[in-house]
Amino acid sequence: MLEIALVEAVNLALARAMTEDERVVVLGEDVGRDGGVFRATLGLVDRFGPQRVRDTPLAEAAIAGLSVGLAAEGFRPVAEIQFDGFMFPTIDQMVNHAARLRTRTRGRLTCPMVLRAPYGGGIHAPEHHSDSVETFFAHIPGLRVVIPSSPRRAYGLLLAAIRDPDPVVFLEPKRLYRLSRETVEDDGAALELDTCFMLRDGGDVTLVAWGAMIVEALAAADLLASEGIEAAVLDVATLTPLDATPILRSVTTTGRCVIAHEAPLTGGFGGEIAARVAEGALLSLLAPVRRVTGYDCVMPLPRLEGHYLPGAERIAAAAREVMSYR
Amino acid sequence: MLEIALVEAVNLALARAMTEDERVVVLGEDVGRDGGVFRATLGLVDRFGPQRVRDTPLAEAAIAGLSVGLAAEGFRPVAEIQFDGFMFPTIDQMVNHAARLRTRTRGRLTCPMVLRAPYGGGIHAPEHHSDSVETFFAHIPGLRVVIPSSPRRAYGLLLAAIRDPDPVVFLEPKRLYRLSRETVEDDGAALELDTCFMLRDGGDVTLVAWGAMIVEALAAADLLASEGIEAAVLDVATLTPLDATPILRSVTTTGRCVIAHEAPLTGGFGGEIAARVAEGALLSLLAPVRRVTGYDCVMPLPRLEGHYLPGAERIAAAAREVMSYR
Amino acid sequence: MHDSGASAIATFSIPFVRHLSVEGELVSAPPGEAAASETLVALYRAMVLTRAFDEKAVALQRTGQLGTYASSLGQEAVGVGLASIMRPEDVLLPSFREQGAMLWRGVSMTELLRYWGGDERGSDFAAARRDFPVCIPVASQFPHAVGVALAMKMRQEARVAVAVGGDGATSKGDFYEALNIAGVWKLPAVFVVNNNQWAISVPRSAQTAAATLAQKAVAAGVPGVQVDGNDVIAVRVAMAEALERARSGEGPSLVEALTYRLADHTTADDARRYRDDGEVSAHWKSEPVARLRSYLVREGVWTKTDETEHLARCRAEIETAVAAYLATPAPLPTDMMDWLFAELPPALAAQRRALTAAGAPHA
Amino acid sequence: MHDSGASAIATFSIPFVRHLSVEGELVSAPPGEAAASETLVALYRAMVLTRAFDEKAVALQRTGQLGTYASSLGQEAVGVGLASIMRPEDVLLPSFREQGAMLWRGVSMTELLRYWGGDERGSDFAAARRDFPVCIPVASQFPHAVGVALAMKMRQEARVAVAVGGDGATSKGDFYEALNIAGVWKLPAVFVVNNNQWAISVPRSAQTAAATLAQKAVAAGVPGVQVDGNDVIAVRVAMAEALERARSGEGPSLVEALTYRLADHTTADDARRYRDDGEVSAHWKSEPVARLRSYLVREGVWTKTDETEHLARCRAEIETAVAAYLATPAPLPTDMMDWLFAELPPALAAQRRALTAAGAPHA
Ligand SMILES: Cc1ncc(C[n+]2csc(CCOP(=O)(O)OP(=O)(O)O)c2C)c(N)n1
Ligand SMILES: Cc1ncc(C[n+]2csc(CCOP(=O)(O)OP(=O)(O)O)c2C)c(N)n1
Ligand SMILES: [Mg+2]
Ligand SMILES: [Mg+2]
Repeated sequence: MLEIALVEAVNLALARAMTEDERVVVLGEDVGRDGGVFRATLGLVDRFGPQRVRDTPLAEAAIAGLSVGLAAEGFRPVAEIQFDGFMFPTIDQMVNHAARLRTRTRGRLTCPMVLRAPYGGGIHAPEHHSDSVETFFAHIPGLRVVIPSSPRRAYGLLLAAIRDPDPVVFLEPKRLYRLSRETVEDDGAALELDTCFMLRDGGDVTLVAWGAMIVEALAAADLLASEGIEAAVLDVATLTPLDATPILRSVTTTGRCVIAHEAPLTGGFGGEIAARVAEGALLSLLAPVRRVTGYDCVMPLPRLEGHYLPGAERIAAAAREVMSYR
Repeated sequence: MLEIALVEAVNLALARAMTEDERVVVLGEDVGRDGGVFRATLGLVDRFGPQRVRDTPLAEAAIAGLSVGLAAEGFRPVAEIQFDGFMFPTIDQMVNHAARLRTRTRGRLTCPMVLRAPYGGGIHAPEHHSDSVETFFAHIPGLRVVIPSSPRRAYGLLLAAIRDPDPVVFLEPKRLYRLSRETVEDDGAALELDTCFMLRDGGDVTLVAWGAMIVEALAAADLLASEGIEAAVLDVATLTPLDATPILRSVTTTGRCVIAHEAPLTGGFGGEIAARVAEGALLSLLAPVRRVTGYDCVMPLPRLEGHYLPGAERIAAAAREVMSYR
Repeated sequence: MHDSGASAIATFSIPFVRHLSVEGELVSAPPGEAAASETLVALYRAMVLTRAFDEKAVALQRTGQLGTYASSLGQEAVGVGLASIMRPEDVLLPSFREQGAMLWRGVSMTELLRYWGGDERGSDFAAARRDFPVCIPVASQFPHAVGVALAMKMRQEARVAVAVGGDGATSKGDFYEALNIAGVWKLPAVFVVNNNQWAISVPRSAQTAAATLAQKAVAAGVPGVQVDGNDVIAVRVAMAEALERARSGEGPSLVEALTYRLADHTTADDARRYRDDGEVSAHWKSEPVARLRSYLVREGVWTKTDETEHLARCRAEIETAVAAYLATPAPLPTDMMDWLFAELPPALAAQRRALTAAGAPHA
Repeated sequence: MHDSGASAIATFSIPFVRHLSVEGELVSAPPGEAAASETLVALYRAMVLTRAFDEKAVALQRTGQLGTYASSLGQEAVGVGLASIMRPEDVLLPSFREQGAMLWRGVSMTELLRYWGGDERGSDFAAARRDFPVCIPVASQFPHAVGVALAMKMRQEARVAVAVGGDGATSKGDFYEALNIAGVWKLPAVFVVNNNQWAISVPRSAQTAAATLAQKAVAAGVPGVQVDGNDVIAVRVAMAEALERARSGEGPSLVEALTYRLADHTTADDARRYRDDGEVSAHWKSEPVARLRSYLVREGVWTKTDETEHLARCRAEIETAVAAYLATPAPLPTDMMDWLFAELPPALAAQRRALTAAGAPHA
C-alpha cells in the first residue's frame, strides 16, 4: 500500500503491466532514460530494458502508426505523446487505422494499443501544452477514450486499458499529476472500463465531469453542501463507449444536471452528455442542462489561463442557477 | 442564370472569387489539368494559369500548413483535400496554427484560408472516401465550419468563406454534387455566414440537419406533411460559430426537435445542437430531443453503407415518435 | 585569396539495376537462381494472371458489378517480383495497387473482388493471415511496417515487413517518418516504391525535385536502389538483396521500381484528361509481360501453346472466382457493430438492436 | 559469371563549411566581406547579448517571474549568424530557441519576455511585423515557410523565407513534406537545422541513421550543406549562399549547423538525468562566443575594455527590458475572445459577456 500521486500511479500500472505481460512495450519521446517529461515512465528502462522501453525519434504520426503495426503483430504498445497539443498528428492513424483494423479485417488483425498523453491546463505550461483534446478522440468509433481523475483510478483504469484487446486513448489530467496523493494498492486489479464512477451521491443536482474537472466538481459539491444543496458527482471516466445509464439514473432523481469540462464549449463532449440527458431523461428534467466549460476560444497562455479554466465556483454557480428552477 | 449542380456551383464560385480577387489561389492534389477528381476546379487552370491553380505533391499536412503561410503573407488560399478521409493529417495545422494565428499574434498575422473537401457517404466510394468529418473541425475555436446543401448555398457560402478574413473549413456533401440542379445567378453575391437557413417552416416539429441530410430532412418533411405533421427544416450551414437562435426559436414554437447527421452519434455535432436545445429551450420541450445519425461504428464499405446512412424514413419515424408525446 | 571553406563530408550513390533489356534480352546475368527458367516461368504465369484479373475487375466495374478499382496494368513485375521472393512468414503491407503481390501471397481473387465490391470480408484473408489489408490512405502503411518489423526484431525472428507504395506516397510525411525510424532502429523492413510515374494526374516530375525516388533513402541513412520495375528479374534481385539485408539484421532499405501506369488511375479516372496517348503508347514498348515473354520464348521455355493454355487457365480461375464473389451472401447490417470491438460494449447494444430492426437500407 | 546488374544512376555529396577553428583561428578566408571586422564585431556583440539575455530569462524563471524558457546557450552563432545575413524584408520562421535570430531581426527583449511570461502580446512584434512567432509544435513552421516563400515567388519579390528547427525536427513528416514541396516548386526558402545534438533527452544518434542532417536535402532534390554552427563566419557564408540561391530563383536549400546545447533543454528539464557532465564540458571548448572573441582579440579589434563596456551595456538593456516586461499591464480576460476572429461573431457575444462578469480567475 502506497501513498502516491496520480503520475506515480501511472508509473506503477505501467510497471505492473510490463511485469505481468511480456508483450507490453512502452514507447515515446523521452520515455527512456529521462523517464518522460512528467516522469510517468521513470525507472522503466532500468527494469525492463531499452528493447521494451523505447525512446522514439520525434514523429508523433509514426509513433501512432508504428504502434498499430506492433499491436497487429501481437504486442501491446503503450505509446506516450508528450503533450496534448502534439496529439493531433496521431489522429489520422487513430481514425483511419487503429480504430478500424478489427472492423476492416473482420477480426483477422486487431489493435490492442494504448495511446497515453498528459492533457489539459492549469500548470502554466507553454503554448500548445494545455489543450483538452478528448473530444477529437471521443468521436472515433472503435476507440475507447479513458480519463482517470485520481491515483487509484489512474492505476486501475490504465491496467484495464492496457489489457483491453482494442485501442484506448488514455488522457492523464496533468494538473492532477501531483496535486494530491492517495493510497493505491499495487495488486494488479483493473477497474472496469465503459462505466461512470459515482464519486458522491446527492439528490438535488447531478454534476458530471472528468479529468481535472472532477476536483472542481467535488469542491463545488462541498460548497453547495454548505448551502444545503446535495450534489451527486459523476466521473465519466470512459468517455466512449459512453455508458450514460448512471448519469440518466442520477438525473432522473435530481432533475438537474450540470456538466463541466475544460475543453471549449462548442462541439465538446459535454454536448454529448447533455444530449443524452435531453434524450433519455427529458421528462425528469426540472431545469435546463447547464455546461460549465472552457470558452470557445484558443486556450490562452498562462496569464489568462485562470480566466479560461472552469473552477468550483463557476460550477457551483451553475448548480445554484439550475436549483432556482422549481 | 444557370441551372447547375452543386459541384458546378462550387466551380462557379471559385472562378468568380479568382476573377475578383488576385489573391485567391486554388491548390490541392489534381486540381489543375484534371480539374479535381469531382471536377470542382474544372477549367480553372486554363483561365487562371498554373501559378494560381496549383497541383500539389501528395501531402495533406503540408497543403494545410503551406496555406497558413500563404494566407499570412496576404494571399487567400483555397486548398482542396481530395476526400474526407484524408483530412485528418490537416488537423494539426488547422488547430495549432490556422485557427490560432490571429489570436497568437494579437492580429499581427492572420489566416484567411479555405480548406475545401468533398465529404460524406452515399456514392458507394472506396474505403476512407465516405466519412463525415465535420465534428473534428467544429471543435476548433477560431475556425469556421461551413457546409452547403444546395447549389445556391454552395455558391453563396463559398464566396463568403473565401472573402472571410479568417480560416474556414468548407465541406461539400459529395452525394449532392450532382444530385439535382438549381438556378444559380453568378452575381458574386455571398450568403451570410454564421447563420442557419430555415428551408421550410412548420409548427409541429423542428428538423435540424446539414449537408446531404438536408435532402433527407426535406423528404421526411414531405412524408410527414402527408400525414398532417408540419415540420420545420433548418439547415445549420455554419456549424461553428453556431448561431443556435433560429433553432431555439423554432423549437420554442414546436416543442419538438429531431437532429439528423451522417457522422456517428457519439460526439457528433448533433450532440451540440441537442445540448443547446436542452439549455436554451428546455421549458418549451414537449418531447425528448432525438438524434438520427450514423451508428457508432466505422463507416462501412458500400455493401452496408445504405444501412448506415440515415434516410428520410428514419428521420420521419423519429419525428412521429416525438409527436407521440403530448 | 579566399576559399569556400568547404570539403565533402559525406557522399552517396544510387545504383540502378536492370538485367532484362526492353527487348527481353539478358543484358547481365543475375546472381544465383534469380533467372532459373522454372522460376521465371512461374513469375510469368503470375504476371499474366494478374493482368487478366485486372482486366476482369475493370470489366466488372464497368458493368456495375464492382466498385471503383485500381488496375495494375503495366506494373505486374513489381508486385509479382517482390512477393515471389518474400517468405510466407514475412508480412506484406500493400497499397491499393498490389494485387500482383497479394495474389502471389495467397490472397484469393474472390477476396480481392469482395473488398473492391465493398465488403470488409474481402480483407479477412484465408491465407496470408498476417498480411495487412489494402491501404487506401496513401503512405499510411509505412508506419505500420515499422511496427511490424519492430515486433519481428524484438522476437528475434528472421522475418521481414515489406511495405509498398506509389511515387506519390513518397511525398507524404508518413513515408519519411517511417523510413527514418526503421533506419535508426535497423529494423527488418523493405520499403518498395512502385514508381509508375503518375499520382492520378500529377506526374512524377511534379512530385519532387529528387532525381530518383531511391535517393529518399539517403535522408534516413539507409540504402536505396532504383531498379527497372518492368524487369521482373531486376525487381527480384534488388528485393533479394534488401530482404537478405533485413533478415540478417542490417536494417531496412528502399527499392524504387521504375515502371508505368498504363491504365487510368482507377476506373473512376479518365487519364486522357491529363496525359498524352503518345506517352502511354511509348510505354507499352517496355511493359513487363511482353518483355519477359520474349525472353522466355527466346530461351525456349515458353511456347505459343503454353501461352494459350495458360490464358485459358487464368480465365477459368477468374470465372470461378467471380462466380464465388457474385454468390457471396449479403453481409448483415449488424456486422457493422459486431467487429468494432472484441466484445460489443453494452452501451452500444441499443444501436445494434436498431440495426436489426431497421429493415431495408436507405440508399 | 554474373554481375549485380547495377550501375550508379545518381551521386551526391554533402559539403562541410568551417572558417574559424575551435581555437578561433581563420583556417580559410571566407569570400567577400564575410569576415570584415565591423561585421564580426557586430555579430559578437549580438551573440553576447543573446547569451546574457538567456541567462537573465533563466534567472527570471527560477524566481517565478517567467514561464518555462528554452535557453540557446552555446548556439548563439546559429541564430545570430543566420539572421545577420537576412534582409529585413525576408521572413524568419523560428522554432522556440532562436532568440538570437529574433533579437537581431528587431523583436524586442520585452516582447520575448512577454511571450515566455505567458502573454500573447509578446508575439505582436513592433518590428519584424511579417516574421512568424515562436513555434512550439516541432517542425510545424516548415510548411508555413513553403507558403510564405510561395507568396514571395508569386509576387516575384526578391525575398526569402527562412525557417529554423532543431535536429529533432528533422524526424517529423512536416519537415520533409515542406522541403520536398519547396524543392519541386523551386521556392525562395532556406531551411536551417540547429543541430544541437539533443532533442530533450534523445541524442542525435537516436534520431536518425543519417550520417548528417544536411543529407536529408537529397530526399527533396535540393542542396544540403553542413556547417560548423559554432563558427559564425561559416554560418554566414553558408546562409549567404543559400539566400542568394533562393533570391535568384534557384530554389531552396538546407543548412545544417552543427552545434551543441550547453544548457538544459528548458528550465523544466534536468539534463544531468540523461547526459554526462563530461560531454557538456568537452563542448564548452568549442562554444561560439569565446571562439569568436579569441579571433577578434587576436585581430586587435576587440579589447578587454570593449568586453567590459559591452557587457555593462547588455546588462543595462536587459534590465530596462525586464522592467518594461514586469510593468506590462495584465491582459484583459476578454482578449481571449477579441482576437479570435476579425469580428466577434454574435454567437460568441454571450461568452464574451461571461468573461467580463467572471471576476477573479480560478487558478
Ligand atoms: C492521404 C491520401 N491522399 C489522397 C488520396 C487520394 N489518392 C488516391 S491514390 C492517389 C495517388 C497516389 O499516387 P501514387 O502514390 O503514385 O500511387 P498510384 O496510384 O500511382 O499507384 C491519390 C491522391 C489518398 N488515397 N490518400
Ligand atoms: C510535435 C512536437 N512534439 C513534441 C514536442 C515536445 N518537445 C519540445 S522540444 C522537443 C525536442 C526538440 O528537439 P530539437 O528539434 O532538436 O530542438 P531543440 O529543443 O534541441 O532546440 C520536444 C520533444 C513538441 N514541442 N512538438
Ligand atoms: Mg504512382
Ligand atoms: Mg536539438
